[in-house]
Amino acid sequence: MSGTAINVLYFAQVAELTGTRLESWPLAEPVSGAQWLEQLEARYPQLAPAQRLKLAVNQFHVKHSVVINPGDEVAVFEPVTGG
Amino acid sequence: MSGTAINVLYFAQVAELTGTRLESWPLAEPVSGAQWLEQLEARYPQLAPAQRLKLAVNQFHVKHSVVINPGDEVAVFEPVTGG
Amino acid sequence: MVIVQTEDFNAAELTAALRKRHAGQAGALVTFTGYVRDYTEGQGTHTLFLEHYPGMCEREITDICQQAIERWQVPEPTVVHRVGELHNGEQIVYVGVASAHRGDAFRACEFIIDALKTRAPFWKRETLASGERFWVQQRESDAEKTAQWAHDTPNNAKESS
Amino acid sequence: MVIVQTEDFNAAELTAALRKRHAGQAGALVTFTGYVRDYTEGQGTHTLFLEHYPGMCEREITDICQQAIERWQVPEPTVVHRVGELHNGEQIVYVGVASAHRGDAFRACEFIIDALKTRAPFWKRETLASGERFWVQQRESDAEKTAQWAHDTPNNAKESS
Repeated sequence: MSGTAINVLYFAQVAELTGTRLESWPLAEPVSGAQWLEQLEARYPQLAPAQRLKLAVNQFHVKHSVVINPGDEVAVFEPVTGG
Repeated sequence: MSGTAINVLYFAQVAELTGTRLESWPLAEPVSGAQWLEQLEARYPQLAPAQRLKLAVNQFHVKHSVVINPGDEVAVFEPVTGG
Repeated sequence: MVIVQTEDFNAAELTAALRKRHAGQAGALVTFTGYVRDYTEGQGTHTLFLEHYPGMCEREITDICQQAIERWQVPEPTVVHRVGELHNGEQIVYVGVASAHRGDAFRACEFIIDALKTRAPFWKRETLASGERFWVQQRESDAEKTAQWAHDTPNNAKESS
Repeated sequence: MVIVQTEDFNAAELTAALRKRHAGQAGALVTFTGYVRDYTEGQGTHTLFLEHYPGMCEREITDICQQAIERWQVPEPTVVHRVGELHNGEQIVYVGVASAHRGDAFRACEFIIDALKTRAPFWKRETLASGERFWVQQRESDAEKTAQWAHDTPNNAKESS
């Protein structure tokens, strides 16, 4: 994948707090998950502390040490509660 | 319970070997399970070695050290294979 | 509920009845169903005949269920066991356990079927396609499993909910 | 077989289909069914809304099933999970596992539901009779259970057949 942005998906409580479920997020250079969560919190202070949130990149669970690249699909959510 | 006999029930392979499923067995005095199994083998040599068989007295599994009393219902069988 | 019968059973109806008995209490339901299969590899089991000790059978299974109720947080389980002549692929036994805690439902259900296999007075006679008949022998692994339940402590048995 | 759907499911039909897929191989069949229950004691759950991440959900559950297949002697399991609005007492999830070895069927079935609860991207929102709404929090015990599966060795997990 490539591009100059990432697609960000918000779920459940996170989507309620951001008021959106999907947005394109400009990203020209790779960034770590932890760094990106800082940017997310700057944009949506109501998510603080954002470091508590879980990430999936391209539909796989990832740690915050992951590298997010332009073109990625990034999902943000609280711990899952299915079953 | 009382009496001068026990009711003996044979199941599955044991019943096939004895050729009967139920018989009244004269018993005037208490006897241990192990001793009674010796008597059983004397009567039905085809069951040898009878000490391998399992006993239930009055519908409860028992060890061969059990005391069998006149009036008891005694069942003789190989290890169970249900389920 | 413990039933020993010659007729086939409807697992869905048994499960629905179990749900109804424990409505609201139980978010988890675990069932075990056992079927006649090809016991003798390559020989093809033709028929299975299940003999039992009436009275003692029901008492032993009821006692096993009572032990499960005392050991885990489960309301009264349902156990149905068939006897008589059964054919390849037919259902033999059903164990249904409801619980508010899924771990308890899994543990109790497995305990019941393991205990049933070594304690309930049933005996299987197999008839092969060739006409050869024999009484099935108890598997050592079944006796070992039952013994293991006696040693399992809450820690290593994963009994937490 | 992994299905995520809004419609209710018929557990009996799912079990019958699973049997059909693995006919002859499997003498043991274990099912887990999860139901909506009163999560908040005394409050009475009015409705439950299940949100999910389409695509990732199916992939995660398929991956969980694949892990079960590699770890135990079980053919392909069946998992059905509902999403959308559900009411008290309704079915949420079904996990069905067949096996030639009942211990494997129990282990694989429990592993799948435990893993699903911590890995599959579903989120539950509860609405009480009072109208109060909140997102259900993941239970620590669920995370602990999943962690435990990673540590279980064949010995202490009772994996023998």
